Amino acid sequence: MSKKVAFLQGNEACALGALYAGCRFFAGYPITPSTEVAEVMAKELPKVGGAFIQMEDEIAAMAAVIGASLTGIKSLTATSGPGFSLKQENLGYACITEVPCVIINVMRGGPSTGMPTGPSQSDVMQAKWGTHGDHPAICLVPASVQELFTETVRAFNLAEKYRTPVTVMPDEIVGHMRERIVFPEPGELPVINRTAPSVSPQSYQPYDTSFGDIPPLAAFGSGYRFHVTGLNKAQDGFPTTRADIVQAEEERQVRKIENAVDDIVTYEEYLLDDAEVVVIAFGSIARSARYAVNAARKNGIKAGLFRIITYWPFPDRQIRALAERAKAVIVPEMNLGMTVHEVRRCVEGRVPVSGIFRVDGEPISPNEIFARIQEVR
Amino acid sequence: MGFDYEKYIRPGKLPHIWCPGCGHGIVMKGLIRAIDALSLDKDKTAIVSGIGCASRLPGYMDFCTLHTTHGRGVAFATGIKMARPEMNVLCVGGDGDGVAIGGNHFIHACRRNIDMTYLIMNNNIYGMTGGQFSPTTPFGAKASTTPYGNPDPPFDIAKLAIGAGATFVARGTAFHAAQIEKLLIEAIRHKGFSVVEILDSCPTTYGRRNKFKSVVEMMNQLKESAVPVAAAEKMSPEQLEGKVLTGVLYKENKPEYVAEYGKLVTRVQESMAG
Amino acid sequence: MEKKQPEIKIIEKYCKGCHICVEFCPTQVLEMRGFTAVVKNPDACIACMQCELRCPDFAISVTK
Amino acid sequence: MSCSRYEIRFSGAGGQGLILAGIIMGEAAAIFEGKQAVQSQSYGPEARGGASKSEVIISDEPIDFPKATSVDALLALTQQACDKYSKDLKEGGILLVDSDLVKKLPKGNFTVVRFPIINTAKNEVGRTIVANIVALGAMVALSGIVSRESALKAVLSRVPEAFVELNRKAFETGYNRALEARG
Repeated sequence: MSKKVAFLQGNEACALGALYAGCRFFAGYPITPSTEVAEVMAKELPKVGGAFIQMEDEIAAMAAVIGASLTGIKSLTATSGPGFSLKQENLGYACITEVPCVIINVMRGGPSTGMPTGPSQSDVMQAKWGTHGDHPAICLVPASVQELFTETVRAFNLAEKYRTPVTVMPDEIVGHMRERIVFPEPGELPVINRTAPSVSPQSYQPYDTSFGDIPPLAAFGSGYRFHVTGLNKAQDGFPTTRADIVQAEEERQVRKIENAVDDIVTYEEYLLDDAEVVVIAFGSIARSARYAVNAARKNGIKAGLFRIITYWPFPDRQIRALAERAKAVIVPEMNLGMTVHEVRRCVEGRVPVSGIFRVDGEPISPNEIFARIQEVR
Repeated sequence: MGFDYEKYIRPGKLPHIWCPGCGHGIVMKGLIRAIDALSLDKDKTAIVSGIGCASRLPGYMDFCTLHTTHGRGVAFATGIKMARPEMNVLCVGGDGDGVAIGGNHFIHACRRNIDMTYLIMNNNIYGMTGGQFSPTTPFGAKASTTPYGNPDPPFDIAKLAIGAGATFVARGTAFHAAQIEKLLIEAIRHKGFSVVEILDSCPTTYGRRNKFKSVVEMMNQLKESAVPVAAAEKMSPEQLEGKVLTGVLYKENKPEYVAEYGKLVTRVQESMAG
Repeated sequence: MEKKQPEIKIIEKYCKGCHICVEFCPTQVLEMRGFTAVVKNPDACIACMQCELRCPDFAISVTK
Repeated sequence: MSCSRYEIRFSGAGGQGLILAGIIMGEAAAIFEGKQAVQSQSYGPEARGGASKSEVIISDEPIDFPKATSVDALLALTQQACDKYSKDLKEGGILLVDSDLVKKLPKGNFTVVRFPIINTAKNEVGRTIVANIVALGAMVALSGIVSRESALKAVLSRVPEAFVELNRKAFETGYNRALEARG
């Protein structure tokens, strides 16, 4: 049987991926260039008995998503830079309360209103450091329409498995371009559902670490009554200021992701086995980079591409290993230097790292990357 | 035996954190009696709040409780109600939380007419942060950020709610303790967005700065300024000067959001079925 | 038949000493002793329940 | 750098339906011919007016860079779009312009095809609104990158029943006029 094929926009594929993953609630606020995600969800959710709501602002949309998820429903919101800034308050709330949810942030130029229709990759630091306090972050950066579908499914899986918010951040080019997509059959991609508590409502505690670093989350309305607060809390969910408990709980939340990096971190290696010049890129710019690497190979230069798919947790170990054998590393990105700092942190001076930065609303072209490969070879 | 409040309170949570003379405890008791009178299922009832003194209320209550971010309680509650329409959703908070930082969520919940009850404990001040003026602090009153008197005119929360489209709006006071329960029973029964504003006392950060000798004086002021709506109809504008109306101020039946969305879902699914 | 007097119970550890119950009791049943309300004149109680209703601290219960 | 990579750019003013023309071209290639295709666009903040472009890259192999780098075939429906978007039209590429609206052509060695696209839609087909489909028919004819049948199927799968004939006529008219104009 031939599979269903379509020519779809990234944002549309993202919404369909969410539905495939079992998402049944969407709350959002219109913002370019992410709005198509909301439009598809508004159309499709009623068909599957889900609910869509357009809220009064970005903050409210993030709040509604957390509220809905607490009733056990997989929930999604979508936004772009300025909206992502507004969502940080309640994103932090989802982090400390450990409520699974998925946030799509289609990256556009900034800061502030910036360039609403122009592509950018400058929210990657905001995805980790945007909300105050310490917390782990999972952030996925797909590079194609097909991958925006599959990574949205994976985002829901990670959110449920690790009981945490997950962001998916296509740049505007990936969000808005159209490509051929082959829809996976139901059951073809894994879909992870939330682990229900195994204890009785009387003995349930929302942060009960006797179940490990990821305690099961009960659903409101299912017979389990518990308290959820954004204050630092103890295992029973009630606020505490006891130093030992607060320290232990914060460390557990970070540890639950750190210990799972091998499960979470994904990347693509292209022609890296003998590569002397390594290009590290993500999103649409990784596509420019691949084009440039192919051109370099045709010109006899041993170039390769390391494509980041999971941005947070950052692929530290893999990039450190590349630095052992490469002569030069190039980091092209649509910002004024963000990933390049992470890469430098990983390579610890073993190899020269240079960046190619653009924030003018134009993608970094294959020629720019190819020219740099020739310079640093 | 008097009324058994502790049946609805989580074991070991009393005494609460509110200051001596703070009316929030009186309001919470009214809420508990209303819930009891309506026999709301604890497992199917969510109590949501934002941040502030009043927003600590859900932590005591043995229900599905959610203490959220400042001003956002109504938005979180909206997500719960949309995802689980069968749940009773109650939202509680104070004046700063509800109509300053949460003002946008408040007016839109009113407009949407989503089926939930929003209980606002209005003590005219930000208590938890130490007594800064709020959007309901009277003109001229002293607060830590209006040391020379408040130059900023206040909101009338009930009028704001009515103007924004809430379909049930009531006002009571912490002094009129028995009435709180009655207003809340009617509000929770109402299908749509219901707002109950309770004028409350903050002796610690408002009373002391504004020459109230004790909470008793604050309670007396609530007692004397409140005029039931029925009584007000027979009073002249002069007699009503400085008074506040209490009771059910507004009520109408309008399409409710969750029910309307449910109809939309049915319509879409029927058209798909052919 | 002898009239049964209401029983007023005050939970001392909940009482924060706000005076509300004392001030608004119509028959002066209660008084402050230090920081806590106590029953001074139980026979005067008419079971109007105002003290129980108005106690912000869940400290008073009246059994008719 | 892949030799099969073919880049098409539809340009004009916002609201002329050029993004849809690009999408249909992409669908013709990706769905009806099983090729690889990527469509993207750039536009200003205006919902209508302003220079707008829609690009389609078609290839037999996976497409890396999704934007045009060296355009094989360019449509320009306005002078502004022609001035702005013709710089990277490659040597020997095809330049299709509306002969009523684009008077000044870029310098270079291009196969220039001119006919009054918008007026053809208005007068010969009967509705200005299908100018984008006239242009699409013309681009299909001139580029030859997808078959006439695939492209027509892609057009018709996009339009409501009531507009099938109008769009078929628009497509065919554009296709034929372009071939005549090229000579």
